[in-house]
Amino acid sequence: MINLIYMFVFSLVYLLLLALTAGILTYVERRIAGRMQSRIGPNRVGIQGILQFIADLIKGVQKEDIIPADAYAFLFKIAPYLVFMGVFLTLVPIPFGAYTLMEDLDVGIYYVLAMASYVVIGLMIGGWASNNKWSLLGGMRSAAQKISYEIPAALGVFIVVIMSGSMNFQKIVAAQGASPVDWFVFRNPFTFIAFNLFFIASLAEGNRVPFDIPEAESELVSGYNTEYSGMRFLFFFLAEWGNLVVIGALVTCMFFGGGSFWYEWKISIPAPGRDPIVFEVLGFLWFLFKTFFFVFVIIWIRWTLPRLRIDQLMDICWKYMVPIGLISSLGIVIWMYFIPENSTIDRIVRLTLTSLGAITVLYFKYRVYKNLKITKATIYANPFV
Amino acid sequence: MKDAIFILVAVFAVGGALLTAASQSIINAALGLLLSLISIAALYIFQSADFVAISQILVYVGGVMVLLLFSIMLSSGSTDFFKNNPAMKVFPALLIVVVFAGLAIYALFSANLTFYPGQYGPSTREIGNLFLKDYILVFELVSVLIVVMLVGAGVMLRKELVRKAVASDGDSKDEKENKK
Amino acid sequence: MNFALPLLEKLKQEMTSKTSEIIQADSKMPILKIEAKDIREAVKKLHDDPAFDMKYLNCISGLHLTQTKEDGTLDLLGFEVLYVFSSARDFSTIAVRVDLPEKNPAIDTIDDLYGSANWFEREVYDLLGVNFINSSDLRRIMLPQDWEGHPLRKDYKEQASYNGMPTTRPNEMESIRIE
Amino acid sequence: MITENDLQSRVEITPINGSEIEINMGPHHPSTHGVIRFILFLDGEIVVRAVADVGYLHRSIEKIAENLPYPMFMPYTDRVDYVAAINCNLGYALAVESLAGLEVPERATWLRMIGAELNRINSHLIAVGALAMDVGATTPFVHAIREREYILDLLEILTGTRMNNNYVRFGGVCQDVPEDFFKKTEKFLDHFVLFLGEFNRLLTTNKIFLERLINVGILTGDQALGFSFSGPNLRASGVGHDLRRIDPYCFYSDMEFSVPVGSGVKGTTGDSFDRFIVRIDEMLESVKILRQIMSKIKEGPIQSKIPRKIVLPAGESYHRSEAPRGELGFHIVSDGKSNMPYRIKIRTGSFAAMTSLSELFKGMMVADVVAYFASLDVVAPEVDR
Repeated sequence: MINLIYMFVFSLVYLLLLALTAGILTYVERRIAGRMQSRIGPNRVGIQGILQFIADLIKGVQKEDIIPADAYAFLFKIAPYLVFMGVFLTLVPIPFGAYTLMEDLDVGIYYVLAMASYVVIGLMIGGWASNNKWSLLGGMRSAAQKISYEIPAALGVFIVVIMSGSMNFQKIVAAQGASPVDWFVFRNPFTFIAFNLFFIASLAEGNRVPFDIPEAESELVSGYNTEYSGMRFLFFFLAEWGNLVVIGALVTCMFFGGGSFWYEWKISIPAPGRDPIVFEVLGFLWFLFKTFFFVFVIIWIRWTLPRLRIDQLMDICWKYMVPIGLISSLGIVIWMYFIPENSTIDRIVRLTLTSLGAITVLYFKYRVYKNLKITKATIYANPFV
Repeated sequence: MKDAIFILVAVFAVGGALLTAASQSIINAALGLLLSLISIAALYIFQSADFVAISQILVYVGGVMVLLLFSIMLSSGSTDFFKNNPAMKVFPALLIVVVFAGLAIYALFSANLTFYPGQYGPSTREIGNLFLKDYILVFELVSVLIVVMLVGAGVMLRKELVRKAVASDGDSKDEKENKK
Repeated sequence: MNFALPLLEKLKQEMTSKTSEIIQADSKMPILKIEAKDIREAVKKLHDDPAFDMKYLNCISGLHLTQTKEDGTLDLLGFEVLYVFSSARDFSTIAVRVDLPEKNPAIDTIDDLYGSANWFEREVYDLLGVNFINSSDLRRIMLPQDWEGHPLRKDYKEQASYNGMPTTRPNEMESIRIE
Repeated sequence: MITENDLQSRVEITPINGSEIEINMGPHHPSTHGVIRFILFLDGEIVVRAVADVGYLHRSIEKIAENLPYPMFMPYTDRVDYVAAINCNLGYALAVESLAGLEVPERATWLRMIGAELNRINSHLIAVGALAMDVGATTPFVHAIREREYILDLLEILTGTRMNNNYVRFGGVCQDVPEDFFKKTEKFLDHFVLFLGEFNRLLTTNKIFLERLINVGILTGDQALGFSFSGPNLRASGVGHDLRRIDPYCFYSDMEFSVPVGSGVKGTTGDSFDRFIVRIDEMLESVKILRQIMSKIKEGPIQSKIPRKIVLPAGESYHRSEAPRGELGFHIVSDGKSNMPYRIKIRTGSFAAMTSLSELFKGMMVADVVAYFASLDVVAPEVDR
């Protein structure tokens, strides 16, 4: 009984945290978008507009909850909750620290994939029950897209599972290390491919640009949430931004070493003689930093790229990502058979890949500065200028 | 407490199945099926079969149900929410119920079932071992079946496309050019 | 303006019926005035004859010909439809004018020759009520399908209400006017 | 009077067979840029048939013109194309002046050209920005709007208003400019060329953007001529039709500028990408023209003497000029007695561009419909007038 109450309280805290994070992310996204588009963004409510999301929440609650006359009311009502529930449930096995997690599921990644596929039903029901053709098209596009992109995502996950020998998140994190050389993303070429597959497929599953065709506002008005208003609409949005956190956290866990922040210290195996609580907190913060870095990357992509057409979207999935994923999942098996971990070749490959990554980042920085020089633009790194 | 949850889940599973069978509206029937499938996944967890439970959600909820809903929602009749089911016949239905109930009862009593009440342990590794050691042939046969299914679906779709292209030769050319 | 008088004269000579005449010859825009029954022949010649090569339809315009009598009433004289074509080669332009009677104004369509002619014709039909015979799709374009009358006619009287909605509204300034 | 029974309408709007979905894109839809409506019959995502419907913004400007003296109609021409108001003013003024034989002072003509070219850049910025937004990239649109803001500031100095300028008068312009206007314009042009390079790099090197536009909505030169296209849309199909060249007005015959023509840089000549790139090139040509004007403009009067009551000689004339959206023709008929026009018919580029839609939409996907329509740069009030 106590256990049950503990579970209940813990999930309530998680729920509130997720809602809060999603809310703040709406603000952050608008600030970043504003900076990218030479405007300011919300800066009126609270210090630098930080409380804007609360104002939006209050406004959303006050709005009339419109249910279209010919809609299937029951399904129309429950659809946003189904979607939000699906996104929230994906958070369950994600380890924000060695102990900061809801449930250390043995089938962690598998569970996350299952929940992601479950969200589709909510979107489809929402689109269909609105009795609006734009919504219906949006819902159907969403379903087609998500089902397709589950395969490359699963192939990316598959490679990680083979590398770490487990579907448990803690063990996946433990199989990596704190330094970039130990991360799965730079471990060998196939895991690097797996990272790209998974990240791109996650963008598609999260309906983010350039894969936001289910709610393409210039084509489908607003897609599956066209008819929603007020609080139900906010639930769709909370789910979308909550999904950002989930994507960031998954990528961090699976490819970027999770919360292991100290070299030779791995998240689930605290070294003896060190205060576990301090390390727990530091690891948690380090995890959050990485997560929000990827959230930032996703937002950045959203405000930069145009949107794909649906046949191009399917082409990318079935003609490129799935074959590449299949080949690399074969490749990883061969690699692991012939090149044992920590052998010389393995170390050389790791170091090369890591330095290639570093060079890419530096080159990118150089290009940014070059372009800034050409256009004589001024850069404000601080978004609160 | 656990018993209470178990009973709740079981009621949901049976209720969903009943809703599927008795509902006059096809969309409600599908939703009943959804409820039933999710509840059965929960029942698997009670049996400490987490891998099977997640597979149930991934395959049946995320795959089969989505396809089912897809076809229901895109077919024209589904806009009539409360349409009578004209295919409902009593005697065939009874026959099917009797046959399947007999099979289920037979399976229940002939199988050597072990219960793990309240005991939770990872089962993924065991399932993997079983698949790749004892039941490798069955496993491979199933994968061959799936490949055949995929190829068959592709061939059928291709036939349909070819038929369409022949029916409207001029139009399809324009379409292709525009798409390119 | 490069409205080409020589081309107009050439067209006039090549027409089978000799009733056509060039008006406004000394102005910046000479116009060939032809009869309604000759329009398809003329336009076909303009479109297909390589000497003209008028593949570009600039505009189809129309107007209601009237004359105000001394007592203020209108004398309705019929309709005019003006076609402006350009050559696809050197973009020299010519204008062709057709006069139509007041009762049942009708003219052959040219929308099988020019892709855009249909919309231009629909506009003339909608606003002036000129019928284009054999048109592929002659519907109203600007106004609702059940609108009565054609607004650019000089004798047009707006219908008092449309589908129960009054077409005029009371002048709100009148109510607060200080005498 | 013709009754509805006399009509031979062969286009059927309502009946559809079972597998088609009929959707209404518009009159209120994010991608129609105003109130234009397409009725699309979809087979899945592919358009089987399409009917374009206009008239939602019909204000009967042509009827209004018949009841106003010539000068009083000038503000209405602003509203024909609100994005490029001075071009419309200029077209109307030129038409009336050529009929009435009015003289225009040299400086006034230069000022008119400055206004027209600034407005052309303004209009093309909106066009390419909206095109980018309709294929899903929000940021380029906002950047384009930012640059347009500078132009609007310049236009404010020049004309006193930001939009709907009502700048041109018969025989001149309404006001002279302060001397620092030219310095500011020079400065803006220097900045604008750099900006255009950046904008171009953001879009034309973007694979997704290219994929969305290349080989979408291909119109050969003959087709474009048949649909009465004009302006950038016609030039993109490879026809070098520019009224500033073939039928020069103002001092355009003295200007050195090239007419950018679509050549299928990335795909086929006359696709949507050509329409995009022709507009970009044309902005650069406008910058060239503006620089030349700035070097040639001299002090002088800005308004010639015109009669108090303008009465045109009896007769009719069709005068055309090159507006940003193509040929802007004024068919003016005068009865030779009244100071009001007997009839004014305005021929606009957008109206002609609309004629191609029903034909071209066939076989496109919904996303292509949006991209193709945006690449035509149609402005709703110009279609309906």
